[in-house]
Amino acid sequence: MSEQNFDLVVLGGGSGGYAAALRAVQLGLTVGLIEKGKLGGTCLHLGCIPTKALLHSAEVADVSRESAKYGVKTQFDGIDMQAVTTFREGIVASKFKGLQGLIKARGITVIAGEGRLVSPTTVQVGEDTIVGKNVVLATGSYSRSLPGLEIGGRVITSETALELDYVPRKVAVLGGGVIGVEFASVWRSFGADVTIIEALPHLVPNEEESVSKQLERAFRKRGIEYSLGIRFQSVSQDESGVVVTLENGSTVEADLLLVAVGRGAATAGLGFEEVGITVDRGFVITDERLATNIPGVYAVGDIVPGLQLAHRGFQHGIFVAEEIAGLNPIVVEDLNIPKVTYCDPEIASVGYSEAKAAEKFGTDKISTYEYNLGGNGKSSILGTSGSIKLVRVVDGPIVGVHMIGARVGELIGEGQLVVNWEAYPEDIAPFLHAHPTQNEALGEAFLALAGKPLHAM
Amino acid sequence: MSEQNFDLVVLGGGSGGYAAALRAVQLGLTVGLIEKGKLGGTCLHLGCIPTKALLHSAEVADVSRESAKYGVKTQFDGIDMQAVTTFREGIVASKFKGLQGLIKARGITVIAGEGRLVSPTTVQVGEDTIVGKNVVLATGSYSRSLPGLEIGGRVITSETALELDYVPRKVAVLGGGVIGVEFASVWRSFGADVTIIEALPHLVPNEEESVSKQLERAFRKRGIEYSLGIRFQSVSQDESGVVVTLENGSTVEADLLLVAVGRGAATAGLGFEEVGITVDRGFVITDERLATNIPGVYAVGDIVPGLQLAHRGFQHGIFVAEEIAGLNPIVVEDLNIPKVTYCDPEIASVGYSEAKAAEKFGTDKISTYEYNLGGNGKSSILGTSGSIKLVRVVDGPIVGVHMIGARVGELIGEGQLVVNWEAYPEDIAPFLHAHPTQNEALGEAFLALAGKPLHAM
Amino acid sequence: APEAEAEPAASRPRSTPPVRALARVLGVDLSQLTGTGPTGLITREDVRAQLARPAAEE
Ligand SMILES: Cc1cc2nc3c(=O)[nH]c(=O)nc-3n(C[C@H](O)[C@H](O)[C@H](O)COP(=O)(O)OP(=O)(O)OC[C@H]3O[C@@H](n4cnc5c(N)ncnc54)[C@H](O)[C@@H]3O)c2cc1C
Ligand SMILES: Cc1cc2nc3c(=O)[nH]c(=O)nc-3n(C[C@H](O)[C@H](O)[C@H](O)COP(=O)(O)OP(=O)(O)OC[C@H]3O[C@@H](n4cnc5c(N)ncnc54)[C@H](O)[C@@H]3O)c2cc1C
Repeated sequence: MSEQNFDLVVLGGGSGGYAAALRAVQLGLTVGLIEKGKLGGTCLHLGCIPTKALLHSAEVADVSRESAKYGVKTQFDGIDMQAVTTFREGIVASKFKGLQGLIKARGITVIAGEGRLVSPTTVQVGEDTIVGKNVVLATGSYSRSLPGLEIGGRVITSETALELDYVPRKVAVLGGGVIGVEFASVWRSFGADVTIIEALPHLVPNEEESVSKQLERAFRKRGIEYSLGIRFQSVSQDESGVVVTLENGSTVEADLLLVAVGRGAATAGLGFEEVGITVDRGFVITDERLATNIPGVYAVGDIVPGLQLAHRGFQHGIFVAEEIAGLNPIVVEDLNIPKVTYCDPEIASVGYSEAKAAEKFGTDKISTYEYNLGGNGKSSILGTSGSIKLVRVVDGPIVGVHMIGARVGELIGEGQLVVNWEAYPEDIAPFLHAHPTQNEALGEAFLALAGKPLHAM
Repeated sequence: MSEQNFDLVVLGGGSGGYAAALRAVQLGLTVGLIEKGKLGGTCLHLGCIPTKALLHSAEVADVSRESAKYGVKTQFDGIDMQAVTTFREGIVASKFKGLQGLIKARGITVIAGEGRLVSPTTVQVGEDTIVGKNVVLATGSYSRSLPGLEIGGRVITSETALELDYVPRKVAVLGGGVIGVEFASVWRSFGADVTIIEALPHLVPNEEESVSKQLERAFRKRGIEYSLGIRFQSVSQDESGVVVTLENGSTVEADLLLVAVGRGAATAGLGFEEVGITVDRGFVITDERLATNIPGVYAVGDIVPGLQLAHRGFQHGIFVAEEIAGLNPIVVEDLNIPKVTYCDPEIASVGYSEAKAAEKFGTDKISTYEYNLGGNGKSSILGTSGSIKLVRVVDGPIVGVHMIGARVGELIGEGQLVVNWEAYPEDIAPFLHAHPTQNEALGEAFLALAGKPLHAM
Repeated sequence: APEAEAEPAASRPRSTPPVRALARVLGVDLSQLTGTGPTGLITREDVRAQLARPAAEE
């Protein structure tokens, strides 16, 4: 039984928590970082990193399969899941090692164990009391299910999906959001039959509608099936597989059902409510500066309602550390945070969709332009189709960038600066983008929106 | 024999010329575009596009070869050059068709034939006289050789290299600039032995020195040999191959010698000097607004001394059309134009190198930061190494971005805006880049340069 | 522990990069302007307004 005192105590060592800790020590604060599992949290161990390793194996499989088209003679002999796993685990292990080293080198005190908030300044970890002048809650999220839908056996979440040691013959995926379409894409590339079940009318329903439609077309071409606009009713399983029944009575049979219907906040039983913190359906409610209703207690990352993304967690963490240090950092709204979905084709966006911009600024106060990647040399070379859609305020800034196509995730940094800096297409037009890149397609779209398309009408 | 009159006459239908024509008609001018070969010029038919198609076939070969590492079982059975050629030609043909359609749809009059400037306003094409209120010279460039080094047989330029219908066993490449390293990279991926001969102390000598060094290391690992700092002396050839002798007496034997020592301006015998235009070693001399010494005559693209890049040609073309239309466009210096070298690993840069920045601003007035891609999750997943180096003025803007690593060419658009807008790292720091992308590495570098590294010390 | 640093933002012209770039092109000196944007940021409109101001005021 001991008591340790810090300027800042961070509960949870995932993207949000460790970013807060790293920035806080940089600013001269002493930090205690409490983690019950592994530093790096969901993103490093069960999320971003391992899924992107799988997606790269999937890309390699597709490239190998289609190599003849490029004049490369290869014979594709299937997937070696054991090697896929070795690759995935190797990537995670090396990043984990790097992160542990960094956290140590920066002088953060890591406290291993499950913490419970017992007062606005105190976290109890087993016998130990950890006291901070400020406390940051960063306990992250877990895979949710639907009422009455029990996880187990052949009904799995992303955690189990990641670690499968075989390629299923046929998978049903419940949920056509980011996690659902990413796994669907991987499995399809690995040779499985896949059916996605999405209750809303479109795949990736949080994206621009034209992007959703293009993804649906691309998935159909890839042989990924989907059911849209009809809700899940029930699932049964036996030794041979699962049968999913939808509300219209139709059924989907498969080896497995992946449940990817969203993530809840991991806050139950951690004492937040008891200390008086406002919690809504598990999520911690904060103001736009990430302060909870209890002075000195902040929340970051997936437990704060909104986008659940690692770099939002990083941003939150850095923000809160700077806020506590009195640096008065600027607020970045969720809307202006870039989103990437790493399926094939890839999706990336930042800012307003056309519909939301019309709502905000008025239909006649915005204009849009959609550049077809068919006009982009590098995209043709890569054999991808897709588009870049921009939304601007008439005679005003670019407020939305929406892309779909192989590798477009790498272009979103430029979109992010443009939207956050409220640039006008005319500001960008003088700077012709490098030829022949996919990046150039973004340049062409800006040129067109500035009224001077180059390689387009 | 006829006379045709236009607001603008453009001599040469490559990147620079057709961009000028396209922008000029957009601005309401009538345009006659004279082209002796194929619209699209070097870039489309013999440069950017076909080389990048080859480089993609090369990438596919490398991916297939190394697929086991990612858990994909493939057998690599070599290169089918006929299929490579079909792919390359197909890409060029489809882009060519698109460009022809665009030029027609925009209402540009294309005049087929070789033009000769006969007065400041007149170009003679065979029997026809083409008169313009303004004239833009855009006749492009050709592969140069060295004094005494004759092209022919086994001594080839990029034009022949592009169209080879077999993979050579061993190639010598004279010149370690962009074109040399790109072909070296392709051939190596196709299985050839390659030796690059560069007279300067480094490969890609126009890039940041640390980037050159990393390329040299990466090429060595790939088994690409090179000789640096020793000049070419002579070459002999017979039925079995070539023998290249360097000034220090050492020799390189190969099947072929690719001469890639730069490109001269294609202006000889076109009447420019006779009309009084200042020409220096073939290049047309202009002021920074691309005006020649003869009023009403402009030059764009590769014939204007400086970077020889397609998007510089586009930019020149657009600039001149706007200048003629009285729009007073802004000048973009060559230094602020992005450069991409598409070998593996890829190289991309914009702005000042560290050395040039030190010269311009003073050694103690700049600071630099180099982010190792080893710290970047997506780069690790792709299996690439490399770095991103930034140069800033102390308490001032970012003036240089220098990258090496797989796919970094796609990141240069962000670098380009940052450098051209003179952004400070502090302007960018609040906007955390999407995780896990390579783009994020650029974000990390900006964060570090702003004094707040996240995943780095 | 490392020293708590103040953001070097103080030395940075108080506007976004594209607006600063626009000001450079138009020849508007940002140091002469008071920003009307969030937290005093100089906006594009501030730059244009300065440009529209009659020369007599300068
Ligand atoms: C399959 C999948 C793929 C994803 N892909 C991406 C992607 O590509 N890009 C992206 O940006 N985001 C992605 N995400 C989302 C991303 O993982 C999360 O947004 C991010 O991890 C949130 O960070 P966090 O710090 O809020 O929470 P977490 O990363 O969940 O971290 C919370 C940490 O707190 C610890 N903890 C919880 N309770 C306690 C306690 N009581 N005491 C001590 N420690 C505790 C946990 O062990 C955990 O380590 C993905 C998520 C999943 C599931
Ligand atoms: C192998 C190689 C790879 C390259 N890769 C890239 C790359 O990846 N990215 C990049 O940015 N740049 C690249 N370049 C450079 C790029 O091709 C040139 O910068 C670009 O083509 C220059 O455009 P231009 O309009 O000045 O000249 P050109 O494209 O050479 O066009 C000139 C045109 O004028 C015509 N012409 C010439 N004389 C006459 C006449 N008297 N009458 C009528 N017509 C005439 C020619 O037929 C030609 O069509 C590459 C070049 C090569 C050789």
